[in-house]
Amino acid sequence: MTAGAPGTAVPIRRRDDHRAGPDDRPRQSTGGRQLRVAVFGAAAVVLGGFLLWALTGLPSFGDFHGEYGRLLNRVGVAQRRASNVVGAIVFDYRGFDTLGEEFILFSSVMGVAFILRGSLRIKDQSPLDPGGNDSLRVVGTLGAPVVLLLGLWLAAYGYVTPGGGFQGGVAVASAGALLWVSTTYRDYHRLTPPRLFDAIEGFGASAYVLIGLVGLGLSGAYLANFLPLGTPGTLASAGSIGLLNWAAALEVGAANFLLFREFFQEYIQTFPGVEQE
Amino acid sequence: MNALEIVAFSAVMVLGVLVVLCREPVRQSLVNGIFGMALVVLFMVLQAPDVALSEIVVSTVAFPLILLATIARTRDRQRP
Amino acid sequence: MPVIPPLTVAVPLAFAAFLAATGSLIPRRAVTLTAIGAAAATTALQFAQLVQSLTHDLNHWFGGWTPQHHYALGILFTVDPIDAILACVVGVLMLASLSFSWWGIRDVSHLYYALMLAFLGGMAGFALSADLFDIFVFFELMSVTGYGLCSFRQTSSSVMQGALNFAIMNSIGAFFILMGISLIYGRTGSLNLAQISVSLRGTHPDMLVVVSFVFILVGFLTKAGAVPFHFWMSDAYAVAAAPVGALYAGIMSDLGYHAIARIYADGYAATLDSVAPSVSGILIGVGVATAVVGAVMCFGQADVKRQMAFLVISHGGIFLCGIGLLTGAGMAGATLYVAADAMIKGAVFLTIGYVVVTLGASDEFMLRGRGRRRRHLPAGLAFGLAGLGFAAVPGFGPWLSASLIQQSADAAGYTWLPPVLVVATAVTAATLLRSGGRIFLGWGGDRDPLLTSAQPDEPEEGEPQEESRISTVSLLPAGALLVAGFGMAFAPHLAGYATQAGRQFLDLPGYVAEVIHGRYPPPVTRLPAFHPTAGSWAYGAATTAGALGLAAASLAWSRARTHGLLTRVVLPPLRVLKAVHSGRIGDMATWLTVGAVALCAAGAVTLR
Amino acid sequence: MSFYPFVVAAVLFIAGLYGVVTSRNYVHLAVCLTVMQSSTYITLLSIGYVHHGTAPIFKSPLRTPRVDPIVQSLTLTDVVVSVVVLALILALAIQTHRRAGTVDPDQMTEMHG
Repeated sequence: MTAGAPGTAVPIRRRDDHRAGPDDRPRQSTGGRQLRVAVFGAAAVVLGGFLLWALTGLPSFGDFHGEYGRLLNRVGVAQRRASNVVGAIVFDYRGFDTLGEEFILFSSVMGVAFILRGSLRIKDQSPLDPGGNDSLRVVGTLGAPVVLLLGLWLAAYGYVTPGGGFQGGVAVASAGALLWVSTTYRDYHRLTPPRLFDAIEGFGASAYVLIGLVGLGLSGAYLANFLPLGTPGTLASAGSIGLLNWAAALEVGAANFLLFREFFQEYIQTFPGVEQE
Repeated sequence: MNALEIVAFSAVMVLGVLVVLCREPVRQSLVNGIFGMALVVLFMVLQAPDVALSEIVVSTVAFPLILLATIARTRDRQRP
Repeated sequence: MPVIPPLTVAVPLAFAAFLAATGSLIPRRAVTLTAIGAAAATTALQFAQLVQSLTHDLNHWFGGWTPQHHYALGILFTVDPIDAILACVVGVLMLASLSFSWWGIRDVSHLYYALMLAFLGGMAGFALSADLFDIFVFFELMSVTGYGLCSFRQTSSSVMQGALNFAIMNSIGAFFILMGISLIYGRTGSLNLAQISVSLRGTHPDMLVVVSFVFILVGFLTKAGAVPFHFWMSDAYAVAAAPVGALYAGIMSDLGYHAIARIYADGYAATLDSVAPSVSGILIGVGVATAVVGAVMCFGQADVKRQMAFLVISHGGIFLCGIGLLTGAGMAGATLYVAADAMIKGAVFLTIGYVVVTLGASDEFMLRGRGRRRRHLPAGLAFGLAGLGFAAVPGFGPWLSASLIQQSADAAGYTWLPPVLVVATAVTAATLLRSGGRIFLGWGGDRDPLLTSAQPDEPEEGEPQEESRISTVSLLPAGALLVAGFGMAFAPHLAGYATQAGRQFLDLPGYVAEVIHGRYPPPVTRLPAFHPTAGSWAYGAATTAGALGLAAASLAWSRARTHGLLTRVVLPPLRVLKAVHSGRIGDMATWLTVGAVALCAAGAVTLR
Repeated sequence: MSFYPFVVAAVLFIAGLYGVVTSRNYVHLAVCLTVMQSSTYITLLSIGYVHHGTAPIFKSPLRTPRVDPIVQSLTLTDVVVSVVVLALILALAIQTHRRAGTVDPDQMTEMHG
C-alpha cells in the first residue's frame, strides 16, 4: 500500500510514523487530566443519580409481568414446538435480530482481518514454533476433540435445551484454538487454511439469509417457517429453526475461529525470528 | 431477595469495579476472567442458562485469548 | 405482505457473504462488478419500495408473526415515504462510492467490498426497522462495519486514532441506547414501537420514561455527531478513505437523527406529547448549538476533509432543528435536506479522493493554485457547484428543503431560528467555496492565522510522483450525485408528497391503527400545497450572498499583511474552541457524560 | 433490597465509563467497555426475573412461574456484540501500537483543532 494511493486518507507526510517512540510526543499536563477527572467525577455522580432515579421506576426485582415474554412463554411451545423458548425467540420470533447479529460477527471478523492483514507478511520458512511445552501439548491434544464434541452437542440441542448455534459455535472454535496449542505453528497453518474457513463462514452467513428467502418465497414473510414442526423436546422439532440453528453454528464457529486465528498471527509475531513487514 | 442472589450480585459488582481499577493489562485480564465467572453464576441464579453458557464460552476462551495476544503484541519493547 | 422491504436488506447481505466466501478465488475486477451489481439491485429495490410506499405504508412482519390478539409478537419493518427516501439515498450513495472504487481503488482485498455490502445492508435495515431492539442490532451492524472500513489504508497513526475514537465513542453510545431500551422494556414489556406507545398512552411521563428517552437520544446523537457528542467525528471522517467517507458523511450520521425522529414519533410520543413543546425546545436547542459550533469549527480548518467533517456536524444540527419542530413540513424539510445534502456531501468526498491522489494533499494551503491546470477543471467545477449547493442556491434541491424548514419554523413561532440557520449555512458553504477558490484558482494568501493547518511549518513535498494514477472519469459518480442533489427539486410534487408523509410520520394513532389493528388510512387524494414565499427566496438569497461574500472576504483577508483588530477579537475564542477539540478519548467521554447529564436535567426540569 | 440489582447495574455502568475516561492503555480501555456493557446484561436479566421462576425451558408442562425469555434472547445478542467490539478495538490497538509505538490514548495528540 503506497502512500498517495487512491482514496488515501492522509497522504505522504508522516512516513516515519512507525519509528516515532512514545517519548517524542508532548505529554498532556497532569493538570489537564485532573481537570478532566474532576469534571467527569461530578458529572458521573449526577448521571448515576439520574440513572438510579429512573431505575427505581421499574417494577421491583422479581415482580416483572412483561406482556411480550409472558405471551411467548404461554404460546411459544405450542406454536413453535421448541421446548427452549429462548431458542424459539432467537431463531424465529426475533430471528431477524439474529440475522443482524450473525452479520455483526461476520463483519467484525472481516474488519479485524482488514485491519490486521494489511501489514502481515509471514514467511513460511521462518521458525514459527509457539514454544509451548509438552504438558500443554498433551492438554491440547486431549482437549480438542472433547471440546469439539461438546460444541457440536451444544449446537445440536439448541432449541431443546440451553445452548444453540452461538454457544456451540464458539466452543467448536475453541477446539481449533486448542489445536494450535497442541501442534507447531506450521502444522496448524497447514491444517487450517483460512480460505476454507472464509468459505465456511460465508456459507453459514448466506445460508441464514437464503433460508429466510425461502420463507419469503413460500409464505410471503421473510424467515417464515417452512418445515414440518415435529414433536417438542426432540431433535426433530421446531421446523426451520433447526436449519437456522445450524447455519448460525457454522457461521459463528468459522467466524470465531478466524478471529482467534488473526490474533494468533499477531501473537506469533512477538517471537524472535519472525520477519516483519 | 434471598442470600444467594445478594451474594451473586455483590460479587459481580465488586469484581466489576476491580476490573476497572486494575490497570496492569495482564492482571486485569485475569480479574476480568474471574468477573466473567461471577457473571456466569449470576446468570444461573437468574435462571438464564442460555446466557450463562455463552458467557462461559466467551469469558473462558474468547476474551482471554484475544486479550493476551494483544497484550503480548502491544507491550512496549525496544526492538533493535 | 409487501415483499420488497426485507429484500433490500437480504440482497446486500447475501452478496456480502458470497464475496467473503469466494472473493479470494475470483479476479478483483469481478469482485468489484459483483459488488456494484448488488448495490444497483438494492437501489432498484429501494426505488420500487419508495413508489409503493406513496400509496400506503409498507409493513413487513418477519417470520409472518403478525400481531395476535392485537399484540405484536415479531419484528416489524415499517416503510413510509420518509424512510423510503432515506433508504434510496443509502443505495444511491453506495452505488456511487462503489463505482468510484472501480477507478479509484486498486489494490484492496475483497474484504473491502464484502464490508461495504454489509454496511449497505446495515444502513438499509436501520432506516426501516420499527422495533427498538432491532434498531439497536442494525445500529451495531452499521457501526461495526464502519469501524472496519474506517481503518482502510492505514498510512499513519492518525488513521488508527480516528478509527479508535470512532469505535469507542460509538460503542459507549450503543450502551446508552441499550440501557434506554432496557428501561422502557422494563416499563412496557414490549419492544415494538407501536406496542410501546399503546402501553404508554395516557400515562403521565415520569423519570423512567424521560431517562430512557434521553439515553436513547445520547446514543443516536453520538452517532449523528451533535454537540457535545461530536468530538470523535472530525477525527474519524477526516481520515476515512474517500468512498467510505462519502457514506459516513453522506448518510450514516444523519440516519441517527432519523432514528430519533422515529423512536419519538412512533413510541415515546404517546406519553411525551404532553410535554411536546419542551421536547421540541430541547431538540432545537441541541440542533442550534450543533449547527453553530460545527460551522465555526468548519470555517477554522484548512484541511478540506476536516472542513467536511465539521460541515457534516453543522448541517446535522440543521436537520435536527427541522425534526425538532415536530411538524409535518419540518419533518419533510429535514428528510429532503438530508437527501439533497447527502448527494452533495458524497460528491465532495469523492472529489476530495480524486484531489488527494492527483494533487497530493488535502490541505488548502498546501494545494494553493495546484488545481489551476485545465485538466483539473472538472474537479474544480464539482467543488464550486457543491459549494453553491451547500449555500442553498434558490431554485434547487437544498433550497427547497431549507424553505420547508424555514416556513415551518415561522409557522411554529420559532421566528429566530431561520436567521441562525442562514448564518450556519452561509459559513459552512463559504468554507468550501474558499478552499475551492484557493485550490483551483490560486486565490488568497498562503497562510491565515485563523485556520488550523494540519502541517503548518512543513515544506511542501512537491508534486505527487504518479500524476495520472486516477483518471478524470472517476469524477463521473460525483457529477451524477451533484445532478441528483440539485435536480431533486424538479421531481413533480416532491414537497407535497414529503409534507404529507411528514404528517403521517407524526400521526401516532394512525400508525398504531395500521400496525396493531391492520387498519390502513384511505389513500390521500389531495396533497398539501407548497409554494415558496418571499421568505424562502430571501433565505436562499441570504445564504448564497453570505457564502460568496464570506468566502471572498476570507480569501482577501489571508492576503492582507496586517491582521490587527480582527485577530485580537476572533482568535482567542476560536483557540479555546479548538483546544476543546483535543482529540483525546478521555475528554470525549467526559463531554458525553456532561451532555447526558445536561439532557437528563433538562428532562427532569420539564417534568416539574 | 429489591432494587439492589439495579444499583449494581448503575454502579457498573458508571464504573466502566470512569475506566474509559481515565484509561492510559487502549487494552485496559477496551475491557472497561465490556464492564460497561455487562451492566446492560444485568439490567436486562434483572428486569426479566420473576420470584421463584424457572428457566423458560419447557420439558414438562409444569405450572411454575417462568422468567422472561425475551430479555435472555436480547442478552445473548448483547454478549456477541461485546466480543465483537472487544476484538475490533483490540485489533485497532495493535495497529496503533505498530504505527505510533504507544497504546496510551493521551500520548496520541497528533490531531486536534
